[in-house]
Amino acid sequence: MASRAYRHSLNGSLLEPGHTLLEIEGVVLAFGGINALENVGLSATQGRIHAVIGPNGAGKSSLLNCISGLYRPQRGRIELHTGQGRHDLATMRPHRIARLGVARSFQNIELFSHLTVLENLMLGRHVHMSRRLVPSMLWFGPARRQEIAHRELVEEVVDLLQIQAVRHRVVSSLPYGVQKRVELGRALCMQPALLLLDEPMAGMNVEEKEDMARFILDVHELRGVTVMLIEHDMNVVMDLSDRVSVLDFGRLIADGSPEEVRNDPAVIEAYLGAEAGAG
Amino acid sequence: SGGGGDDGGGPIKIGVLATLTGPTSDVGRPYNEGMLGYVDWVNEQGGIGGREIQALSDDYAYEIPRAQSLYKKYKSQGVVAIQGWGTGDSEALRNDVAQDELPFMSASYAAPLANPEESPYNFVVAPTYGDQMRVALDWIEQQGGAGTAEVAVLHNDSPFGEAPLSAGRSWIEQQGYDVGFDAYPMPEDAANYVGLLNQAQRQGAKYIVIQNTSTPAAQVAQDIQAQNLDMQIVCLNWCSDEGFIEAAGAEAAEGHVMVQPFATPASGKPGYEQVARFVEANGGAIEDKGLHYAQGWYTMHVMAQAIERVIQDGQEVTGSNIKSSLEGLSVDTGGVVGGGTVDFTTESHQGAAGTNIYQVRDGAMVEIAAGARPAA
Amino acid sequence: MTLRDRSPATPEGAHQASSGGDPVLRLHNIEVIYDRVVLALRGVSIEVAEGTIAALLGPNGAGKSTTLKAVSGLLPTERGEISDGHIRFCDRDVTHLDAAARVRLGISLCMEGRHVFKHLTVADNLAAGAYTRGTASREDLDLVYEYFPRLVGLRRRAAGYLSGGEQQQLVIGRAMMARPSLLMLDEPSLGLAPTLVEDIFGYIARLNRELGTTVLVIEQNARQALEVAHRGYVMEQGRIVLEGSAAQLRNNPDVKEFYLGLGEHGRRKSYRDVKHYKRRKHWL
Amino acid sequence: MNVETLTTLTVYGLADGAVLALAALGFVLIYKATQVINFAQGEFLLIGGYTFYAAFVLFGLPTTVAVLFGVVVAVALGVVVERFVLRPLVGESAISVIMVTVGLAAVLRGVMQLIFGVQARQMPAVLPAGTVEVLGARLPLNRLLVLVVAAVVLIAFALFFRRSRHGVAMRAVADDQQAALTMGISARRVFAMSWALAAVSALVAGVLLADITAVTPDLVSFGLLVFPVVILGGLDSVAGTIVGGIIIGLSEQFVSGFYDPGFAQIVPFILLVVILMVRPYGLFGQVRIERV
Amino acid sequence: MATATGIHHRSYRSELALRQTKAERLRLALVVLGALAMPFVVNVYWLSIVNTILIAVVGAVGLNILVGYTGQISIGTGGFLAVGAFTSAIVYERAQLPAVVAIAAAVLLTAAIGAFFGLPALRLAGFYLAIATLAAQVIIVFVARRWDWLTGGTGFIDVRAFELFGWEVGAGLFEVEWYAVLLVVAGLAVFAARNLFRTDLGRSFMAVRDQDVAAAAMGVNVTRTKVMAFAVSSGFIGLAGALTAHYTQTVSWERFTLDVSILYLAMIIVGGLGTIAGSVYGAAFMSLLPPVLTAASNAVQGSVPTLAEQLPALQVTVFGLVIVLFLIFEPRGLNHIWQRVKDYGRTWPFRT
Ligand SMILES: Nc1ncnc2c1ncn2[C@@H]1O[C@H](COP(=O)(O)OP(=O)(O)OP(=O)(O)O)[C@@H](O)[C@H]1O
Ligand SMILES: Nc1ncnc2c1ncn2[C@@H]1O[C@H](COP(=O)(O)OP(=O)(O)OP(=O)(O)O)[C@@H](O)[C@H]1O
Ligand SMILES: [Mg+2]
Ligand SMILES: [Mg+2]
Repeated sequence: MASRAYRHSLNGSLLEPGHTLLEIEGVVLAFGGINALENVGLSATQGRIHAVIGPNGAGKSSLLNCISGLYRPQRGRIELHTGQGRHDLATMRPHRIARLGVARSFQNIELFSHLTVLENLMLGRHVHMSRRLVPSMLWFGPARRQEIAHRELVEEVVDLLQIQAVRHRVVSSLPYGVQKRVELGRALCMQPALLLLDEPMAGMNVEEKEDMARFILDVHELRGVTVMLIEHDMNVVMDLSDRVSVLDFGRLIADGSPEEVRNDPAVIEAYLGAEAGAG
Repeated sequence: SGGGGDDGGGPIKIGVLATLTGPTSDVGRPYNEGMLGYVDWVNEQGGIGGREIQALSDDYAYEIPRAQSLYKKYKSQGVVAIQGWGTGDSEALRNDVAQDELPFMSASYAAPLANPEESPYNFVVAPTYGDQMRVALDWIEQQGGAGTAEVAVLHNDSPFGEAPLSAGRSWIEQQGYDVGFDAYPMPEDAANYVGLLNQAQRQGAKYIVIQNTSTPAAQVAQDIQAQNLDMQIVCLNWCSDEGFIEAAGAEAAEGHVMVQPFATPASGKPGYEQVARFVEANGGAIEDKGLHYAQGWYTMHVMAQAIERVIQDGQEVTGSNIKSSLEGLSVDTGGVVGGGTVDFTTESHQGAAGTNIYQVRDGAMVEIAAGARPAA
Repeated sequence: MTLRDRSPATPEGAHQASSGGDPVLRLHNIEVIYDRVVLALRGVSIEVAEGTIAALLGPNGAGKSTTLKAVSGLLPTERGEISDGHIRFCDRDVTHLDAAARVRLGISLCMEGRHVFKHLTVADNLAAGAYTRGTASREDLDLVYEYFPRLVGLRRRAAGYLSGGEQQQLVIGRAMMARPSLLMLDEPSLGLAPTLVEDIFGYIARLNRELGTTVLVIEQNARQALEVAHRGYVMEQGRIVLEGSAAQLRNNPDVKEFYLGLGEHGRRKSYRDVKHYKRRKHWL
Repeated sequence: MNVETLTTLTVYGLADGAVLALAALGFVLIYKATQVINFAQGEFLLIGGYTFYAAFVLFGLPTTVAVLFGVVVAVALGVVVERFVLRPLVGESAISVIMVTVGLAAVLRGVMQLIFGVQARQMPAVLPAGTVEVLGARLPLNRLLVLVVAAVVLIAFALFFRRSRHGVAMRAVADDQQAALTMGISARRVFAMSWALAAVSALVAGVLLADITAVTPDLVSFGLLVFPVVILGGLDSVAGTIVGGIIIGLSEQFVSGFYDPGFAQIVPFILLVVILMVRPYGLFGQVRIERV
Repeated sequence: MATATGIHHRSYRSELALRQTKAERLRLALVVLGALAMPFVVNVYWLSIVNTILIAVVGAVGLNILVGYTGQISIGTGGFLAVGAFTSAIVYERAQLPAVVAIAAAVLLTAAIGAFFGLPALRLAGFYLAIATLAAQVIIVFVARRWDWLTGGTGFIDVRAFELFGWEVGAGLFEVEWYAVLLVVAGLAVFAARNLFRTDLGRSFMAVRDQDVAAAAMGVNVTRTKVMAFAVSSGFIGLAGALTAHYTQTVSWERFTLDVSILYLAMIIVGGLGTIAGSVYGAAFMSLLPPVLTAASNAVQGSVPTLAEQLPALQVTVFGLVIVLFLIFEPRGLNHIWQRVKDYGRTWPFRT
């Protein structure tokens, strides 16, 4: 499938389709005695949907955490191309990584639970906003102008995800599925170059998964956001992704098109199981 | 009017800063009771000059800020004089009372409060802490003879505790005493003072002068006894009382010395008769109330005498008039305070000079010197 | 089948039930209110026969977890209460019984979201599971380790550090330690890899077969759930809207579309082909 | 510096440390089981001291009966506090729960003051007076006995939690209340038990402290020192309270013996800051497991 | 637009306004009127209490920024008030600089020291941090008490009359003039704090409170935000400290003990955590409690003679009871009560 270009929301540069956006090489991450990631290397291409699969505990979430800076790998290189040069994410703090245009959602919903949906989404605009103390305290003037401008953008995400009705609700009072949607929305508000999604559809029935799939495809197709997706539902993975990487015990055991991966005996053995592999 | 309160002809209001709780409440409570007891007694007698005294008394827990806000409250209620308590609050309110022209007495006998130039509206009824320290040092010098006496001063960690220190140092120098002198602040609420006593021991101290209230002082006595240390406590004013003996236990208290300007109830001084009768009439015994009760009683008595004179002179009862009346007043306390009388002049607001010295013998305070003054 | 099918279990269903006894668990017209305002269940009736597996399906927020919490007595911890109806377990009214007492009666729940004791080791987690039975017996432990051999090597590890699948195994193992006669599982396959999902359903079937444990399971993975279950219920908005034997449900067209993701001709439709909402945003 | 001074200071420091460890033990029990930070631990100490005083001196009961009376009151206190103060706050934010214990502390302190006033009360010594001579130092017998009593009580508690299933139950409840409920562990009973035990350990500490000092409202101030102790040892470690208590007790005593007793009062807090910088979870504290 | 079905907006601008309905604007007008009338209604003593409330409002708002909005528990308010008070007093009294400079210095220094003690917050969670601030409290008060240079050995500093741009607060109308000054300062503090939390900066504080990992992943510099929260909060508290110094004209460590820290925590709890209005209500409530109790006990003194003696104990008990009862029955504080009263009024007569 053709990949798409992306006009970087933070520096205005154009990321060409087909270029390498993210390059991971030789990443090693260990907790005490356990090797969560062993010498993992893969790369994500601008404008594609890249799935990461693998058995539980394989290190998928850890890999995402390394990319977004929440874990710091002991060794290895994680480079992000922003159209203005390359940045090594492996040694960078999370908020700096976010400011390069990397957004994410979490395996277990990590919303700002006491804030409203709007406030959560507005926080997605954080990297685009200025926050000087004195103007903030004065409100009238730049602070208010900025709030209104960003609010307009946020409303578009609200429309896209069809969460108009719950705008002012405190997120902790929302049903699980809606919270997942808000979390996706928060990441979208960043207008990211790279969107990392950790099991966005877990715990949903088929109908709800279809909605989520549509949302993901929309942002991807309309804007050219590169998506990196962890998912256990093989139907979703096979249908949505352009490329699939498979981890097992912290090692990359396969990397290729969905078709290739599905028929890879190592993957069937480690992850899919005979039945799913066949189906 | 002459400032400081209004004279509507109704009851005469006096603001009282009480310390019913907080670090010095052990001695502050009986003192406050004594003051209020005196007021009740006077009012029973028909008041002064036919007018009742109304004492507005609130607890300030030995906290300066609370004293300040109470002071504001009293002022707004139209008091003509203030009875304070501690060194900290008296010094903090010094400028206010001067500005508002409200005479102020307190149970703090710090020297600056007795100096009309520094604190024109403050009056101190007893010998200053400095004088008490001097008397204590004189006594120690007499005991030991040259060269043997090392003094460790254990004091409350506050302006009150530090008040007599500089007087003590300069006194030793001035008198040429061969006495070592070191000061150690006592932490509040300590479970023991063994650490301090160890330091004093290394200093070689034989005498422990304590400027603190009786509860912590008693703990020191217990620690001395528990460790069998060869040390003698010399209490100044605020730990020189029956409470010290009771809290430490007669055994631990035995032999320690007290510099106390006020006579004990057991002394049989004539000034106690009235007090004892009033207490008994209210179903108590003066022996239980202790000497701080009488101390409060007579401090209020001095203030009342000044007010009575203002009324007798046909003047308005205002703060400044009371102050003038105090300066030139001589009150007989029947031997309870210092040498017996309290007199103030425009030059000196220290009302008495003499102090008694007691020693604990068989669980009781026994007078070993009366009306002692610093060696001339 | 229409919206509300309440036909009794078919002979086929009865045949499937291994020991096919009387209902051990019977919910009668249960109504649950959270915070005194949110009506989460509006009259739910469910019967689970002894020694069978029942599956509970439904979209997010339908009230599935609430149903299980009502049975296990956890509602008070979330400011919820049963405002109407009653629950009988083994012919005993347990509607308002204390949660701990229900465990002693043999009702165990594996909550949604792998509630392991994060700071306890795997072994201590299992010991906690045996709380109602005094101390953990060797036998029970061996059985759990036999079912879940992966846990053996992790015995001394703090459970918080286990991966999702490992935690899921631990939670089920921990529930086994209480030797429940009714085991309730809330989305046990959530977030598990496909092989493990197979395994988990394997364990459930095995538990039911070998120990005769009655099972009530909530699942989004309808295909697998209906494979092992004898009977199924579908909930929506606090009501049971569909019930029947597993086979009946598998063939229901609604279930096929919304839960099994099968298109008109019984073929799975692709997620790519889901209706496209054309909403081009200028920032997108 | 000589051996004698050192020995004296050490024994006094150890005795203080032992009492502190006992007071901290209750704190740790509550934290372990309920994740509640109990700011009223000092007041529990106070109530322990006064209850025993009332039973022993005012009611004139024999020592053992007075102790039993104290235990009964302590258990009742713990259970009542848990039931009526803490339970309504289950699920509220950490700061609310901390503040409710702060409020509770004020209430308890106020009530004790209403009943007993602020004047120090003298209690005839329960522990034998007198001194023994060790290494040239005269050591008061009562301090040595305090050490023994505290050690026995601490070991008993430690064994109880190591050996009985209640130990696991308590930790389980602390970790995840709902999950514990599904194990058949009654969170209420565990909560009530830990509050009761905390009050009992505070009672022992209070009685010992009252015996070596006096029965005064100042007993409360010992409660503040519990914080450096538990931080040093680690909030949820029983062994930590012992080590923490001893470190704090000794350092206070040594600083006040060799430097400045006023400064000695803040030494625990300076130690605390240093420890937090080096080991954010104290010496034996459990690291929180937070994963995303 | 306010209708029976709720409030509807036609622009983001109107939605972002603080006062949205006529009723709200009317209430604001009433509050302003009441504030202006205050000095003519109450006597000097009660006005002095109002003044201490206004100072407490500034401090409570500051503390709420840290505790309520950023979720960092601080038991060190007393210490930070001391820093502000001593700094301002020393700059004003010894260096003889103008009051504005003294107060600004106090705010900045307190903010800096607050930020320093906030550094452990980067590594510590919840209770461990609370205890670190407790240590700050104990250590700061110890320094204030023992460092003779601060007070010149007397234990306290006398501060000369407050002078602002050549205008001196006189002795005659002392309380009234101070009331004017404090009303303006407290008003500005409340205004600034409320604004803070409708902008990105304030939201990032709350994000860190709720989920710091997610906040970091959204680009929030968690380190900076926490330090910033400590600094902003301490700045407010430093301001309150400085005002205390000038208003009371004496600075001594006793005004800044642990009890004060707890009193401030009680204010924000009783008022409502994480609400600016709550800080105001809480400050007023907790500051009024002791004088009202005293007044009440004086009123009934005749019939219950032992009351005066028991008053201190009673005050401690009531203080504690208020905290406990609020937390049990209205954990969201006075602000929530008031909110409910307003909602009740707003939807009238459409009530469910
Ligand atoms: N913060 C941590 N501390 C210790 N160990 C960790 C931590 N995070 C992950 N691990 C370990 O690293 C390994 C990989 O975990 P990770 O969460 O990346 O797995 P995963 O592939 O996302 O699994 P799942 O599909 O179950 O979510 C596991 O063994 C896990 O226990
Ligand atoms: N603690 C609670 N307080 C208030 N409302 C709640 C609570 N728990 C659940 N609800 C509400 O009750 C309804 C049913 O929730 P429940 O969790 O039972 O759904 P579910 O079917 O398990 O959904 P999911 O598939 O998302 O787990 C939902 O509308 C939910 O918002
Ligand atoms: Mg994962
Ligand atoms: Mg659910």
